[in-house]
Amino acid sequence: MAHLNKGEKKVEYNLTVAQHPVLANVSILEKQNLTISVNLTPYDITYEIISENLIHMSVKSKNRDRHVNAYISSCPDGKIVCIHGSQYLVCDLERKEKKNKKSIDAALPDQITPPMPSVVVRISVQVGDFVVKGQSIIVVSAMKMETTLCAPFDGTVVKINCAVNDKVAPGWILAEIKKKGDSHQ
Amino acid sequence: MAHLNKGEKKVEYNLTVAQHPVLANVSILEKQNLTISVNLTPYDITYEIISENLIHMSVKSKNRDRHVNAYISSCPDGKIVCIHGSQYLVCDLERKEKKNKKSIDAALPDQITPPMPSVVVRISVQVGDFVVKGQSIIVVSAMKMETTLCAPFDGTVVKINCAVNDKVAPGWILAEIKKKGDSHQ
Amino acid sequence: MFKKILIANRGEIALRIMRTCCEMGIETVAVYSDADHEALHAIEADHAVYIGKSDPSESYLNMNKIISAARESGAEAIHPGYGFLAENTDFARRCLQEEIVFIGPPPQAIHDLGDKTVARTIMTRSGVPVIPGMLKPDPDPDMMKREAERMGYPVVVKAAAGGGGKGMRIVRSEIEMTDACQQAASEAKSAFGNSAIYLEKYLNRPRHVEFQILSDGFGNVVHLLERECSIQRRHQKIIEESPSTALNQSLREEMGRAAVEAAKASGYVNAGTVEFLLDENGKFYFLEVNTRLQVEHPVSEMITGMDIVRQQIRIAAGLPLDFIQDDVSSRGHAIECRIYGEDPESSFFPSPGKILYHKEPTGPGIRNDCGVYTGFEVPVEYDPIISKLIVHAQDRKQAIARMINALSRYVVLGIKTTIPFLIDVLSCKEFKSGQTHTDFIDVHFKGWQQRKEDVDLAAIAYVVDEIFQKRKPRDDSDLSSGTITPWETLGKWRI
Amino acid sequence: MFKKILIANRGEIALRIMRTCCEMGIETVAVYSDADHEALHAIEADHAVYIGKSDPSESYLNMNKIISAARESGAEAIHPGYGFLAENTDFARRCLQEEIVFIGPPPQAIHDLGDKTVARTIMTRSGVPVIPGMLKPDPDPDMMKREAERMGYPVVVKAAAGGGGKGMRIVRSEIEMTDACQQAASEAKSAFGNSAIYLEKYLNRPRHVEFQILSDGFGNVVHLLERECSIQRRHQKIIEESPSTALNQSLREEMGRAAVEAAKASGYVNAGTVEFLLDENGKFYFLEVNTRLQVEHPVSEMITGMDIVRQQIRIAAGLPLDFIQDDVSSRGHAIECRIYGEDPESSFFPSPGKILYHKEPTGPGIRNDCGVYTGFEVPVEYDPIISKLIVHAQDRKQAIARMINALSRYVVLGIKTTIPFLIDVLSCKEFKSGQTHTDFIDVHFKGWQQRKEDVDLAAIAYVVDEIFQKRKPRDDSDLSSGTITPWETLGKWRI
Repeated sequence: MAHLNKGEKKVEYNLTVAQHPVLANVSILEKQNLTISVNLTPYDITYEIISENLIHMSVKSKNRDRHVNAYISSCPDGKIVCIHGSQYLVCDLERKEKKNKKSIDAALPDQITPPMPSVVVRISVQVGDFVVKGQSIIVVSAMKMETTLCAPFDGTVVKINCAVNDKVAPGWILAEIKKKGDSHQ
Repeated sequence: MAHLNKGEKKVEYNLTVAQHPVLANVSILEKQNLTISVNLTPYDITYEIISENLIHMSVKSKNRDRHVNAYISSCPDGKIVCIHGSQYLVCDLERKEKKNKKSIDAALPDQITPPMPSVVVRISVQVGDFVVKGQSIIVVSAMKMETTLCAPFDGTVVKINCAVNDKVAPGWILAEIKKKGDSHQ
Repeated sequence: MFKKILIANRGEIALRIMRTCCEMGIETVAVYSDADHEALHAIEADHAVYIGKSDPSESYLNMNKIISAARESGAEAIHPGYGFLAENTDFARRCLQEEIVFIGPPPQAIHDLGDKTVARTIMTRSGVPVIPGMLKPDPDPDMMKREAERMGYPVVVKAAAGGGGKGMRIVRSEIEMTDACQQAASEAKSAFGNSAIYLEKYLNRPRHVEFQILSDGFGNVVHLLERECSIQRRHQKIIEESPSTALNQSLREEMGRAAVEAAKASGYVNAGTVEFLLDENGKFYFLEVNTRLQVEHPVSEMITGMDIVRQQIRIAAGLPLDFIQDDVSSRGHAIECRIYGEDPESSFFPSPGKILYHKEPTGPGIRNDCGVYTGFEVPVEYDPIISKLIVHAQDRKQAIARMINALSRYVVLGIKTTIPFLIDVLSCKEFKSGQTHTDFIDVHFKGWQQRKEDVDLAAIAYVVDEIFQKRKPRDDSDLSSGTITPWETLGKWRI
Repeated sequence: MFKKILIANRGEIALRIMRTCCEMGIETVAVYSDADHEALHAIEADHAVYIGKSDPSESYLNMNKIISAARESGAEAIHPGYGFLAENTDFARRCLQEEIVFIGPPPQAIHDLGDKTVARTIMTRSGVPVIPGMLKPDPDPDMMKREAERMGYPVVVKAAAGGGGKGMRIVRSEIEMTDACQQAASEAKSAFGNSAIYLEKYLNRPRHVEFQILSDGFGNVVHLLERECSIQRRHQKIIEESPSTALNQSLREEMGRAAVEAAKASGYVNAGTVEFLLDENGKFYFLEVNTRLQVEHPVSEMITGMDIVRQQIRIAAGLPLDFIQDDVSSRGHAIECRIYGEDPESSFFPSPGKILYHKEPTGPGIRNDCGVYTGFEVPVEYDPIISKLIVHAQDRKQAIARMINALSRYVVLGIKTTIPFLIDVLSCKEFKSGQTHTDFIDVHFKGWQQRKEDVDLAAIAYVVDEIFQKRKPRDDSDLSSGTITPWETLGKWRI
């Protein structure tokens, strides 16, 4: 989120780019000219907004002077930026924090959830089984491909929330495993 | 402009399509299904809005059942519709009327105006000259091509509003001609 | 010639077939499922028939629905494309009964060649060299273990009805055998409706070289030269090219003759592909015949100047080939890259979802056979192919440069694709020197991660966009409903 | 080889040249005027230098600015494209002085061949047949009338420095002569900076057949076969194809030899085009040499498999040709259609303005060399070419079908284009039978109007869009400011 100090025309962004933390300090100089320091590396930028999805930029740093075509689209987590064929997810951390407070906690490491809408093909374990890290727990099928969901660590299967042929979606917890360490606590 | 009689879900449009007058009577039947009678020819239509600029339609008439991809964009005078490589300007007459009242009267047949921004290259006549229909009045140059603006009818040149090397634009009246008939009234 | 053809497929291949039909003055009938109401193949065809729910078994794999659609629309012939019903003997037979022309080989050829073990027997009989292995399928893991012991590990478990790498597992030691058999059989069952599996000796670092053949049913069989398809991920081709860097003229002719022999021995008619493995000593082995149009057929079209789909339709209409082997020659070098909606950083896991922005490369020597557009929702139910990007240039070096540039200018936002991965493969020195083997990706690109050199530029672009772009207000609800973006799933995914 | 090339041009040809540079690993420098801040060539180049106001004389025709841009950016060579400075002797000479390589022929060849009357003298001396006419230019209309009397009407007034149909008028009787001379001289002056004009006999219904040549400066001159370019509007080509339907193999060889002879006689180096008129009896006459890359060069690239821009750069870098005449062969049939931003219903009057929507056709055998995009404002100051659409197929019939389909799928909204006109030309029986002469459009398509068969469908589409499309509110101010849509101008236009 931007901290705009009026008069100075400076903005600060706290981003992640492809999961790398990036601190961007922006000074808007004049029409279509600005400087941005990215993790302390300064860049001098002029740009043209070519379309809703394309920004053409001239980016000068100490060593290089580059012309860059950046293709951009908004997505729920931030923006996708594509440069030279590579895609980067760019998130504004402050915006993300706000959003996360509203949504349910997502990343629970002791649960098994499918990566995409799929159908359960096989369940290789039963409640109470002790499993080792990497062991096959559930096999799902999507887009004509079978995927094995494996145990993320050693532990005990405490719950199975699906049956063979169930249609399941990301975020659904198909199986829960109590971590080995946890069970001794 | 639409005359919407609520309850019946009927709409009437008074259009021109590539300058042909078209009366379209629309009945909206249910989701994505409607009938439109175009100058009394009835059509049964289902459609998918594919994007902001593309509508895919299935159009049934007495004799034919066609799949049509219509590409559409708004323009100041109405909408441009492209079907099978041909473009049609479609205008809503009532909307146009409203607009015209606001704008200055445009189509004056006794005036000479360039078709696009151009530069005056030659003026072939003087005020007071009698000219015959088709005679060269003014030559303008644009996009590397010279165009001769000719007299639309026999008459007398009453005014010349430009000089050689002037940059001129559509709507500018470069020369005015008093029609032969008019001058005798 | 036919007046109307039904295309029993979807996506890029349905569109590619339509292009040729359209040029031949043949009307096209598309079929589409719930997921494909707004799919390009459904909106670009002359007619389109809705055939059911998104699940393939309820639509694209449902013979009754396809046949009814053909009846209803008055189509005289059906082109099955690849996948779905393309190599289904029952479907070809059903078409025959219904007196609808199936644009493909006769049912018997599909049946014989579809069973890899039968195919191996036919080839052995005709003197075409085959890979050592079992001549009959067997469901018993213990039997498999004994066979593997006899051949020596590593071995490959294969679906007898297989193709496209589905139902296939490499087994390097006895303890992997039971799991591998189970998985292969299960995958084979769901992909081909047939769980039969068998074993073959696993060749070390082979190349995959295949020959496109055309047979007209009047005894004329020609081949359209080779395609080198060694670059594979998950046993599925991802880069194909022609000519192969591994073949000299005499080996090319020898393999071409074997391919024609294989087609003749199996009573083949229409277009097909005879696949070989080529070992490090230049010895080649029959692998299988694909009894359909291949994804990679454009590579052969570019170098020979022929339209293979047109040939398929002509042959199906009962016309003899109007050229002979000597008329076939190669010009320049062609490469195809498959643009998949997959995440190459995560074992090429499918990445369906809405395409927020799509820009195809164009220009000299570039062909893109594409099935999507900006705003299209790539369905989760089907193969994740977005397009086939093909280049043609004067030689291999120029073709590689052309492909790298075309890939760099291909923009797909909203889902992950193979594009950045393909750029890195084409740019590496091993690919440039032509050292392509079927283990290429495992050896050179295991655990590949996208280069992060443009992180700063991406941050800058974000900032400029954030401050200066006047975009219409973001409609988050639209984006998140039903759409999984790769980043939503990544955090939770383990395989 | 060069490390960096400046491209002294804009639009589709600048982009086409960039593609090859990029594939050769050569950095590109674009130049752009005020009107082209957001032009594709400026944003796709590795570097871009602003060179001045929109008026060509202040930017793309301004030698000092181009030379400074090259200096400033460190470019070692300049590719002039076509038009602008491409055939300007002074510019080629200036490059020589500045020790920047001019990618084109030597100044003397440009000078000699640029003066049509000098060129005619050179050809006559070398035994290349020329059209009867004057060997020296003359500004006096009365002198012209006497010459015309001697040759017999009709005659053609031509700019000595001409090309591309500019400064050219057909004169059918004496009373038209004075006006024609005045107009031709004036157009020639503004287009080429040289008002000299001369007369040639006007041939009845000739075909325009030209040969692409390459000469390396080491005495190796080859031709890349012919292009038939008879379909012209306003004496400018609009459809080109190869092979020509008018040539048999012996005539092709004879004309090819004459083209090579013409290149040798004029001391030509680099790529060029020798144009001939071919009369109804199969007799051919030298017309002129275009000392540059032609708009229609892709037609030859498609049938020969060569990259002509690459050859140009190689030759300019001092490399000899790496092939001989016997290595050149033709495969299939190629057609190019020029997509102009012009109104074909109104004498092809330019139709600049904002492109509201732009969708290029893609697929097998389709190449589009394009310089615009959705949202781009086609400037009023320059040639109205939007793109060159080229198809390549196995034979002429297939190529025509492919082109018609590609044109039908090419959508440009916001400006008028030649697309619907081109579809009708390619669909007519005279074109299909190959009866193409330079008067083709005047004879068969005079006063052409777009077919109105889909009026009902257009009305229906309007209504559906009006009722159901959720488009962002129309921003009329944006659309009308500075943009002339064809419909704003049509009502007021008379010519």
